[in-house]
Amino acid sequence: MAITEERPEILELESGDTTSSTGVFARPTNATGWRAWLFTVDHKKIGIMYGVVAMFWFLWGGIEALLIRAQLFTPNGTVLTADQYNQLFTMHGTTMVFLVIMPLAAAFANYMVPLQIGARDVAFPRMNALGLWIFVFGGIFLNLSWFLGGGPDGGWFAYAPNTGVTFSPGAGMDFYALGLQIAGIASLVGAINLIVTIINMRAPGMTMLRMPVFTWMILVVQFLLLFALPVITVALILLSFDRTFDANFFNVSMGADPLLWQHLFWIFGHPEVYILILPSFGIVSETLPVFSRKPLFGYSVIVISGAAIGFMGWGVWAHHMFVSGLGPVGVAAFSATTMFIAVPTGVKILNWIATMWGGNLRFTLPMMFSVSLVSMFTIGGLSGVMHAVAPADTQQTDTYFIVAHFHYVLFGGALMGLFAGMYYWWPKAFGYRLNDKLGKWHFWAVLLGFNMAFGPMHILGLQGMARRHSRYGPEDGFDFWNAVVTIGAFVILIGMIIFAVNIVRSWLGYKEGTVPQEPADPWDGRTLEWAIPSPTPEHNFDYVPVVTDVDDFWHKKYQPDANGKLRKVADGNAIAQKGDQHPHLPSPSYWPIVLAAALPLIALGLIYNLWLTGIGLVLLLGSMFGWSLEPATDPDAGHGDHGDDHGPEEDGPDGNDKVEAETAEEAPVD
Amino acid sequence: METVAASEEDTHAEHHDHGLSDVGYIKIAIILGVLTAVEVATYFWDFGILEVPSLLILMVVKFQIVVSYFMHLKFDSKVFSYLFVTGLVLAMAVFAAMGTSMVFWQDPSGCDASSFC
Amino acid sequence: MKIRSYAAGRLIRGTSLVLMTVVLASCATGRIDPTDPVGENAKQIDGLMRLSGYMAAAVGIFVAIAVVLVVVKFRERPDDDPDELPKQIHGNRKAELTWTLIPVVLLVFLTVVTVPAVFDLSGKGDGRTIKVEAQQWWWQFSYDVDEDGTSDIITANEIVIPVGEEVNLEILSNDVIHSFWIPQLNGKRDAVPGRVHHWRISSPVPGIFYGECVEFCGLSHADMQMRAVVLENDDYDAWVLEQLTPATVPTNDAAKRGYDLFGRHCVSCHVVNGVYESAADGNANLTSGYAPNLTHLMTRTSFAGSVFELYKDDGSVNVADLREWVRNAPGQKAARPENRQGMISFAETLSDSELDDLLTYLLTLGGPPPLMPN
Amino acid sequence: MTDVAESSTSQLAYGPTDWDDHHHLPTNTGLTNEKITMWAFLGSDCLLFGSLVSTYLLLRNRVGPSTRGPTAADLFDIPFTSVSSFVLLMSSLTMVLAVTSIQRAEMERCKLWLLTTAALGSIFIAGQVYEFTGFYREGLGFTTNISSSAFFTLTGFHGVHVSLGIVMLVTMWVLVSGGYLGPDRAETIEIIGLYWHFVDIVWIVIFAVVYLIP
Ligand code: HEA
Ligand code: HEA
Ligand code: HEC
Ligand code: CUA
Ligand SMILES: [Cu+2]
Repeated sequence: MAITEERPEILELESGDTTSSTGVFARPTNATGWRAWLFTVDHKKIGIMYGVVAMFWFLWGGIEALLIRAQLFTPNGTVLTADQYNQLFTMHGTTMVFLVIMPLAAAFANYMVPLQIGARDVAFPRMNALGLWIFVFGGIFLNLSWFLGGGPDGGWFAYAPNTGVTFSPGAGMDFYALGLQIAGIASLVGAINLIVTIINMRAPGMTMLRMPVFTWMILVVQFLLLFALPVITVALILLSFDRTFDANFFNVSMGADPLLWQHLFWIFGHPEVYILILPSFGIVSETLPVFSRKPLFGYSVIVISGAAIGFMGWGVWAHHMFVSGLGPVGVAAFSATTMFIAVPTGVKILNWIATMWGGNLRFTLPMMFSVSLVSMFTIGGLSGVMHAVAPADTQQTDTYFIVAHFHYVLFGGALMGLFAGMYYWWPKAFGYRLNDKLGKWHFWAVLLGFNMAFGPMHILGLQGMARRHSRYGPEDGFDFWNAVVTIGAFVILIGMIIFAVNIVRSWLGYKEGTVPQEPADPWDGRTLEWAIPSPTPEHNFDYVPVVTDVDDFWHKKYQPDANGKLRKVADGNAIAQKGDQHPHLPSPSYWPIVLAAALPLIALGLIYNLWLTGIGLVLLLGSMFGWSLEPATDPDAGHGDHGDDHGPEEDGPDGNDKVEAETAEEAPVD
Repeated sequence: METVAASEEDTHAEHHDHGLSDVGYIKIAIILGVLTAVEVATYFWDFGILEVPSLLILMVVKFQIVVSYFMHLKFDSKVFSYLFVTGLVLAMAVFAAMGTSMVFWQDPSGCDASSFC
Repeated sequence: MKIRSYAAGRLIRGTSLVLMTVVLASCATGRIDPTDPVGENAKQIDGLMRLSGYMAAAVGIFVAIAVVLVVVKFRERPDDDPDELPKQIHGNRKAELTWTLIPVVLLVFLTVVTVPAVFDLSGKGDGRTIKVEAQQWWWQFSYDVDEDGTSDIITANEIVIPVGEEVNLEILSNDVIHSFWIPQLNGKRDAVPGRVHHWRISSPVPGIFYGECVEFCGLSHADMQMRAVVLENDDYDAWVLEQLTPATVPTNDAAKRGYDLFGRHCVSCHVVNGVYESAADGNANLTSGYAPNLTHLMTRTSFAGSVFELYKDDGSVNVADLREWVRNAPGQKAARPENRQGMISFAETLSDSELDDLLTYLLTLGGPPPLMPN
Repeated sequence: MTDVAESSTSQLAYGPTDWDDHHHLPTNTGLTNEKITMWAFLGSDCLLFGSLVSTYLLLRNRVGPSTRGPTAADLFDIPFTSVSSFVLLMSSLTMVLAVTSIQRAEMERCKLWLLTTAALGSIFIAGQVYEFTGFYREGLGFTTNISSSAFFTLTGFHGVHVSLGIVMLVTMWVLVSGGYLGPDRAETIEIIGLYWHFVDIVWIVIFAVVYLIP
């Protein structure tokens, strides 16, 4: 990767430099206002946009959940018809998994990984923007179904043949199949980008085993995505081909075996649940040491167990199929493999507790959410082990016992961790803290509501209440706990509204000056992102940090004195970088958003009219060429264009802007 | 630079050994051609029980040759091997398990869907 | 120090209170109850579930105590010296090993008890074979009494079995995936189209046990229930005899009119053995090809996926619901008749008097049931 | 290394360093981002084709009550497919020659080999189109039965990969011809070569597993 001289902001074609790409279209200059967001290639802006969009979908997925709960508040509820109910739980699950937790994790990954490894951006900034916009359009596309004849109604795992045209004749399942396909492309693009970034763009001295645990977990997650997404891609293709082109993959009268879909879906689906949880595991592995003022207990063990969870997650998928007719050998095998996932996970839990043990625990908001992850996730994990006992699962599966399990791990685990991350990194991203008092109200309301909403589901499940049932009868004896659950859900709503209020109020206060500007290192942090000002300057680092240790920044602040006792030698805020250098940054680009817009067009065309697909394809190809022909911001970049199918990223003109400003020498890599 | 830069994982990166000479590649191609001819021969002559194993072995050998030589994996950085081989091995393991479970581990039923037995 | 133990005490008292409420409240149960196993298989499963539950609870309580302890004991105090760092511990190999090995041991134990149980619980029952066919959104049960390979008794939604016998189920589906579950008798088993799944149920005592479809199967998944009616051997034999008797043309006037109406409107889907058998082998009016066989309708206690009671508590026929069903089935239970999923509505087709006649005819179809829900 | 840490005063925890002034930042592995990207993508694609191949293998002989028509395997013309497989195999040779040429700055040769590779790829695709139309004429369309759906999907996906490769190769040819892509960019050709070889090895698997193994 070569480095450039000082360069003008807008680049024309390099005269005489035959190997840089041609500059047919001008790139937008440093735009302001909304343009600065739409065309940005800055990983921080992209991260924030991921977060904002994910929170929007969280609101929507939450409303869907509340409608479900309203229906189940009383026996024989009349709030929803069965049809509406089926669409709502399908879209609630799909939304929460694909449009909330995954992009929220992507938000943190995008924002924090480059900072944590001391890089100025990700490897391919334009690809990064592409991933965001594809995700945005994918989410919109999926939800368009509400306005075009009704949402998908096959459940989030969409078991064939119920999701075929015969049994689900509306367009809903088409939107599901194509929408997830689009969201999958977004994740794949992002995954490759982050993998390359983490493998290749760490600050000097930051070996793999000096990387922050959050970055590590994100790396594991990106590998899971890299390998899991193709499988659901194929599953969805088979489903789409069945629905759109009359193929026979799930046509039983032609001899299809419906278990094929289940295998393909869960081969993706189980790694997916670790995709959802590992980022949060990474986040609490950052916050717990900081707020315990102790290093992470067993850093390498936590890293290795994270990788082990990722790895073992590939061998357990059929635990979702214990009653599908796998046969006893398969059931026994998958039952055993599933149980042992508890080992690496348990190691993490106990190491976190050991981290806090003997510490000096500061119960800030990030800490409170982190501790609640440790305890709530454990409950969910343990019910997971109960499901893994296959014969017992024949009584549990498809009841609310399962619903309880996965909300404990998803909400109590993944979401709690992500909220910890929000409170933790908010000052870094925006320059001010969220109000502590409101935050505490948010926390307690959510914790209480969460346990009220999902705790009783264990009981309901054991009483035999089946999931995905749009009603239950008065004779079933489920009334009491269902009422509690619904009330709990609304308590969560109250908590979340407090959170929203907090955001708005703190922001207004910050603008007015009543909420103070936070320094670079408000929490006495340990990792590199705290060594730069808050909010993060556009170029991240003035000087690329040279790293010599795990938690390197902390070691800059605390050093052993003559007796070998650790002493604070410097104040983090004083030694942080000033953000006053102005290295060259990649210019924004129009193409990511344009290219992304082509995908929903193509998909809509597949449902309604192939002409639209044609237009979408033209737009796709056109923007690929536009992308490649765009002037590079770097003479070394631009390998020319070639429409290869994983995105035209090889020309990565932006890939090379790692260090430009202070360095003058041009040196080829090889 | 080398001292501070983190080139810890990979020490082979510097000497980009680009494999064979053109003649070497042509030889490889000839070998591949011959192997393919053997494969096709199984269609014309009966290899008995050896047929499937030999086809599989030939396939793996051809695969290996293309990957090692044409794709330089043998000479290139280990990072590439890790990336590719992880995907490959994962694919083989997972789909072998899926296939096994769908073909061999079924409940013994021994009758078709529409009759008592 | 005092404050701490006070807080801990409050916490412990609080949690035990909550736990007690939970335990008490979960004793209040409905008709479907996996925690009250009756059948042999269900009992074995229950044992495993309790075992794993206790283990989970033990681990959970251990973790909870550890968390509470840490949180209470090591929280920052106002008088803490901010420059005084707690002891910096980076890890401890022995500790790591301990909390790797203890879970391994626990899980090995769990595996060792689970795996044999899996094989134990799989496989056929040793009693008679009953074919279970699931379709949107009701169940069909067929009996091959003379063991000649064809069904002799076809009934809907209520599987009747003799007490003490472990009947062998062959579970099939005629459209999408459903799941057969009568929790007090055994765990569940999916009904997957194109596949035959073996399962078994048994009960040592007579009675009615409730079940439901627990794999999402489309619109009316919530309304696809079933019952297992377990009869003493004599009662069972009597039931079989009755079921084997075909229906006859009624003599009573109103019933005869109803019979004719039935022939006009209903036989495209429904079979009545001995009189209307045209729809017998699957029919094109329904995606699944099947509608309930009505020959002995009145010997059941419920209808339409066991969602509606066929008899009132006083033992009289629940005519109102049945009439409403025949008049406008999709209004009673979600269906997509336009897509050949579920029964069509006759609200436009049948007049009130015609409905009355039809009802009169339906009430002649066998009955009463050998066992009533209490 | 330790020098750096200690020489930086606490005022400048991460200040400018010697290192910053005189050297550019190499990638940690010494490898380019682009090449890692391609290999990661190929690793991912293994799972894609893994799913498709196993889907085909599981479905190829399944029959149900309304199965009609021949299976795909009934119609295979092995000699014909052998020839087209051979053509694709040899395109890997020409691809590798294109890479070595550009590494030696032999631009004319590189252009020639690029075009040859693209041409061989096109012959393969033409063969596939011919094969597909042949099947169709014998009554095996995409929707005919389960084995045909699985067969056409698998081979079709491979065909799409090959076609994309051809587009890339032709684009490279244009760029090399126009002088936009010189020997210093040899790696771009190499990366496209990786993709091309991958498509070839996928066919090696398909040819053996789908066509030859009975
Ligand atoms: C964040 C997501 C997430 C996570 C992390 C997990 C984690 C686990 N899950 Fe869960 N699971 C889901 C999300 C998740 N799951 C979802 C969404 C579904 C339902 C999908 C659907 O049907 O819609 C599901 C369903 C599901 C099933 C299928 C149930 C069914 O439908 O019948 C099973 C069965 O085995 C299972 C098991 C497990 C296990 C064993 C773990 C383990 O990884 C848990 C390990 C953790 C612990 C055990 C706690 C800490 C450990 C210790 C303190 C050590 C000591 C412990 C012991 C010795 C026991 N899960
Ligand atoms: C991460 C995933 C996630 C999350 C967070 C939730 C959250 C909730 N879920 Fe979840 N749920 C699933 C994943 C999730 N769910 C999945 C995968 C399924 C299976 C689907 C299927 O079967 O196909 C499911 C199914 C499911 C069911 C079972 C339906 C059925 O089987 O019939 C129920 C029933 O009660 C339920 C309830 C709830 C409730 C009450 C919440 C509440 O916690 C929601 C609370 C949230 C809000 C009330 C929103 C408030 C937000 C704001 C106010 C916005 C703030 C805005 C800013 C700050 C900008 N869910
Ligand atoms: C289009 C086909 C169709 C026609 C015509 C039809 N039915 Fe039905 N009927 C069904 C189906 C399907 C069910 C099962 C519905 C369910 O449980 O969801 C059913 C269920 C019933 C049941 C409940 C049976 C049980 O044991 O649960 C009765 C009674 C019944 N129908 C009566 C009638 C009468 C009387 C007529 C004519 C006036 C009629 N049906 C016409 C399809 C049909
Ligand atoms: Cu049948 Cu659910
Ligand atoms: Cu799982």
